Amino acid sequence: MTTGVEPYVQLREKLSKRDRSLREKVMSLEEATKFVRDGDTVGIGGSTMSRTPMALIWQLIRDRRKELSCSRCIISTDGDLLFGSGVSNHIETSWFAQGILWGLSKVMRHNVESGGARYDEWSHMAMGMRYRAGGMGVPFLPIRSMLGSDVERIRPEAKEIDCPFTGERLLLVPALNPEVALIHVQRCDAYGNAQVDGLQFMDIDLALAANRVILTTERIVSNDQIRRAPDQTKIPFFCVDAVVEVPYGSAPHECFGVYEPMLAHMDAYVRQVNKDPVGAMQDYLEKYFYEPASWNKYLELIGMEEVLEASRRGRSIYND
Amino acid sequence: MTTGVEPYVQLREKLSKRDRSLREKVMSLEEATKFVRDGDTVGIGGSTMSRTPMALIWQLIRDRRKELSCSRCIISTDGDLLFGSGVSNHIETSWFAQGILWGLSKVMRHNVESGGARYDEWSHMAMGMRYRAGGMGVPFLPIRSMLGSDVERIRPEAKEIDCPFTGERLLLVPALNPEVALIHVQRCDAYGNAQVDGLQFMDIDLALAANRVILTTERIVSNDQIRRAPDQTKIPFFCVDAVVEVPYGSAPHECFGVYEPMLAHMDAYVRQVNKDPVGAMQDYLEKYFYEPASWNKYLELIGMEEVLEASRRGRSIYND
Amino acid sequence: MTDTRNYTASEILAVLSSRQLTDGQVVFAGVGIPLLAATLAQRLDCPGLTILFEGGVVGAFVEPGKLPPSTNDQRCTKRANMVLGSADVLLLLQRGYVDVGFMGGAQIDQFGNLNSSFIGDPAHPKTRLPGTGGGNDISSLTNMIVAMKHEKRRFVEQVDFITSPGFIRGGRSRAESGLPMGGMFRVITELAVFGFDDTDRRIKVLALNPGVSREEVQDNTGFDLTFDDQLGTTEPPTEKELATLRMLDPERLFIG
Amino acid sequence: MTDTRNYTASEILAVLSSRQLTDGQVVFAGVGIPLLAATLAQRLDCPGLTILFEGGVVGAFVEPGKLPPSTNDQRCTKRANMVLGSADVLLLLQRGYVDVGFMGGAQIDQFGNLNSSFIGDPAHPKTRLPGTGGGNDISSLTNMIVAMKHEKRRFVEQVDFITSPGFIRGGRSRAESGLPMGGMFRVITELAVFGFDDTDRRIKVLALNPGVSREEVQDNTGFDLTFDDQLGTTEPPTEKELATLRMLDPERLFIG
Repeated sequence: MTTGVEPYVQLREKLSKRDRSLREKVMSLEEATKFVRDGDTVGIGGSTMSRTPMALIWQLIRDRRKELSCSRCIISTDGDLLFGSGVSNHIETSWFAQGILWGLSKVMRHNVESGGARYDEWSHMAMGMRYRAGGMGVPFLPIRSMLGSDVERIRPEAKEIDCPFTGERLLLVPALNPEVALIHVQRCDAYGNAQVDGLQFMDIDLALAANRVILTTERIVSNDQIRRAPDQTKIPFFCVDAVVEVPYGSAPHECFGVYEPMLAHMDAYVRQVNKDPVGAMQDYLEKYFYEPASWNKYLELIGMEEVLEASRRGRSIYND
Repeated sequence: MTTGVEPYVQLREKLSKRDRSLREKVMSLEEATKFVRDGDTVGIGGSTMSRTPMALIWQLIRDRRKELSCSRCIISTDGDLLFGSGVSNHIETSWFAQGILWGLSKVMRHNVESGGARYDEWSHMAMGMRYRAGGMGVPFLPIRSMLGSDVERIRPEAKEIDCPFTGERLLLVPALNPEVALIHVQRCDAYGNAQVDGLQFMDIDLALAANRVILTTERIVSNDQIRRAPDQTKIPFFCVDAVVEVPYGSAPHECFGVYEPMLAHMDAYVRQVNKDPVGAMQDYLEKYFYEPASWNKYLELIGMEEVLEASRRGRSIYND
Repeated sequence: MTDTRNYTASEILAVLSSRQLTDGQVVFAGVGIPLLAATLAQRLDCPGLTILFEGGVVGAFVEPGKLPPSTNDQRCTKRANMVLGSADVLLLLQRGYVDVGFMGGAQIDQFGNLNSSFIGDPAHPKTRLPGTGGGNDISSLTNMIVAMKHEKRRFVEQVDFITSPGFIRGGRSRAESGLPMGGMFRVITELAVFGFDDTDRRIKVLALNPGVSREEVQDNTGFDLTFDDQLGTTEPPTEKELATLRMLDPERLFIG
Repeated sequence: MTDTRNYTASEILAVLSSRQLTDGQVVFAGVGIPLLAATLAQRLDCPGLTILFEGGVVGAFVEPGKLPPSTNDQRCTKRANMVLGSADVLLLLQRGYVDVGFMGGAQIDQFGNLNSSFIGDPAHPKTRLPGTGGGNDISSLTNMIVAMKHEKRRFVEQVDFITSPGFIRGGRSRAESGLPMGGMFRVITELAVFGFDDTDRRIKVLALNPGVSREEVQDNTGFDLTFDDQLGTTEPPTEKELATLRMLDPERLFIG
């Protein structure tokens, strides 16, 4: 039985070894990324250009972490950066480009077509059901898509069955329990109780599924504040291993209600790397990732003008 | 293959025949319960004494509807009333009593032990996964409880399998797609976009699973108000077939943030029916269900004092 | 009415696509032309159109001039009725709440299968395309409208890779693959409007766009086309349609 | 300290149960004595105890004098960290986030199986009991503490019906039934504290409550009891424990 599904007893044992007690776990980016080891499977929160845990990816690239096998529902320039920096050589997702505004990602194409990296394609719902199965502690969930397509054909990891109740054809998609999840939220407390506004994507299932969770947050609030709006808490503290306060932690991507994508920076990035997905990517990483002394210095390179304009647009979602 | 699981094509056909367009669907209780037919399977929202769709049950009893097969995650005095009135002769749930404060329900015991009615027992999580499967449009979901117990033994409707990925023993619980769901919420708009505060129970899955949904609501608000807090919308309008504004629509049970259970009434009810689950139940139904000219007259019988006190306690959940 | 071609290919694509929608429908729209066309329909004849987006949005009204760069951006939630998880919005398709899926296409074949994954052999592709996103799910689970550019290399007899299933190999092969519901309903290009035969499930031209000949459509198609017995001609975009469309996309992000 | 029996059976049950909890644990508590005992622990030595309730609550701090009449009432959410669906809070158990489940019991047997469904033959029961609620799920998926009244008819060799599995038929039968994790950890009664043998999984007395003899426990039990080699005696409830408990339940709703 060749399968990537982690046996239940092993999953439970890993979880029982985690310190799930109510304790403060605020730390720096540098400390937080120590929870990621070379070769780990890593689940990335958000989707496309939204609530991407960019600060954590930035730090992992600076750490020169290696051979991460990443997954995300839809991956954008974060996928480019993970491949281009050599941090990851394998990504499971449903869609991989920089964004529809820019067509194909030459970085993805270069890395995949050269055989240097693997992009395993699943349908979007299949990715969701894989995280959900992982979060539920079951080895699979049944779905009714992918059937009959070549997406199914190239994914022998999924299994067709005839339903024991109805005889209908179903596809069982295997649970995905990443070793680590990287998630960016609008606010959480020092324990890791996280509140997410607006689009949730697959972050709740991902947080429950992962064997370790690193959160970055626009701001750390008191536990009292969390308790005043428990409906809005989406990730409970006992899923969380590290909390880092990183304002603009998704830049140049979006964080719902706080800032929209920083499209001038994105445009310039795409123009640069799509011309030369190796050399120009290295130049980009050098300038924006390796050289800045801190995340705030990186934001400074994106520029005050763009950060403020993105914030103005971000907040406007709440305007009438 | 003896199974209660509805074939997918049939489920889809029923749904395609529903008018799912954006349209106002506000009506009276009398009109709304016309969506329930004798013999229907009926899913009941809320849990125990919370957000019970009591006004709809009250109306169904007045309508003298027959042979309803009901399901709820946990059922309380609403189960008594459904059995005692003869409206239902079959309930699927995980727990059936009046409430832990009062011990066993003599009404349930009388009806079940005499063979007049059936109580099919599932675990709480199994009920949840059955509604969830129904809401997802899949015929089953896998769980890891009930295994090895007599609860499993008396439920041949569920099927054990060896996981095709891990070889582990799993229980597949069959989807539950009730013909009608009865759900009470704090607020919704005239289209049926419903916002639920606090405990959700299994109402979201139930609403998605059912072939028709009748909503009662403490108040009908504008669609603009819904759109200002789309995070709080839990049931989308296209799941909903009828909307009825019924203040105190869960009385004498609780509605989160609006009123707590009306325990003096509940106490008196339990004392009365547990002495004589047939005659005294008929007396109770006569006085509180058949005779009052309207729901507001029923509330009048519960009494202003108790309604106001329950409201004071209900609102206090938001006090610091 | 206008009878000179005072519109771009993307504009007629958006306008004709929007006309395929009916007031009161629940439509699952992809980014780009589909999002724009659904929003156009909402502003014109379909005020009660409910638009769903993959990011987890039910019932959005996108603001003019603030078109989202993807269906996962906050702009998709403007004046939405409901925001939910991305897997959950896709499950609404599976349960059957959605009337129509509405997507763009990179490559299509005679049975309406779409490829957005690979050009060439998937094991050693000439070009690795972005992939399915929700496309496979949408096209597996509901009736589809596809809006796409008409080029010979995009309209092929058989796609290199079935990313989003149409009628697979035609006939009953879709249902036999485990997809009993949905299927291709319409394909809209700047040249013509296509439907599918009820029996063999092959694509056929239902109507030619204004000023377009049978030959022009055939010349831009990589296989022999069937033309419907009642072949019609589409009405050109009206001034009102074009004006509304341009008001929605003043930066011409998607209308080129 | 107190050495006269200035407490009720329910009070010593609540106090001894609360002592089984450890600060920092995540505990899934049933209504009644478990809820009360977990809240007591939180107010005494376990301020960092996280209490989950079946209604869909994570990390509640129940208010003194406002004990909820079920775990599905709004009072359970007072000062909670998170409110979620009832199925979802149970799934946290399945995934493994919960350290300990904590329930009452109506009838228990030598292998820690609990019955809350039927007295007599399930097909024609003498008494139809309320049923499992979340009990089956909790006891299937985590380590259990059970607090219950000690009566001969409640402590039986074999329950009429296994509602919530303990060690099933002992030995490895629990894991072989598909339940590899969890199992009975402690049973607390007003007479004694029980554990389970690591091998045969049979119940055994770990400690007698103050003033209780071996004979008294045996006389109230429907099968032959094993007493641990290091049989201890529990410390009686302290004034502080009793005072806090009574402050939490001033109407004596659950402490009788």
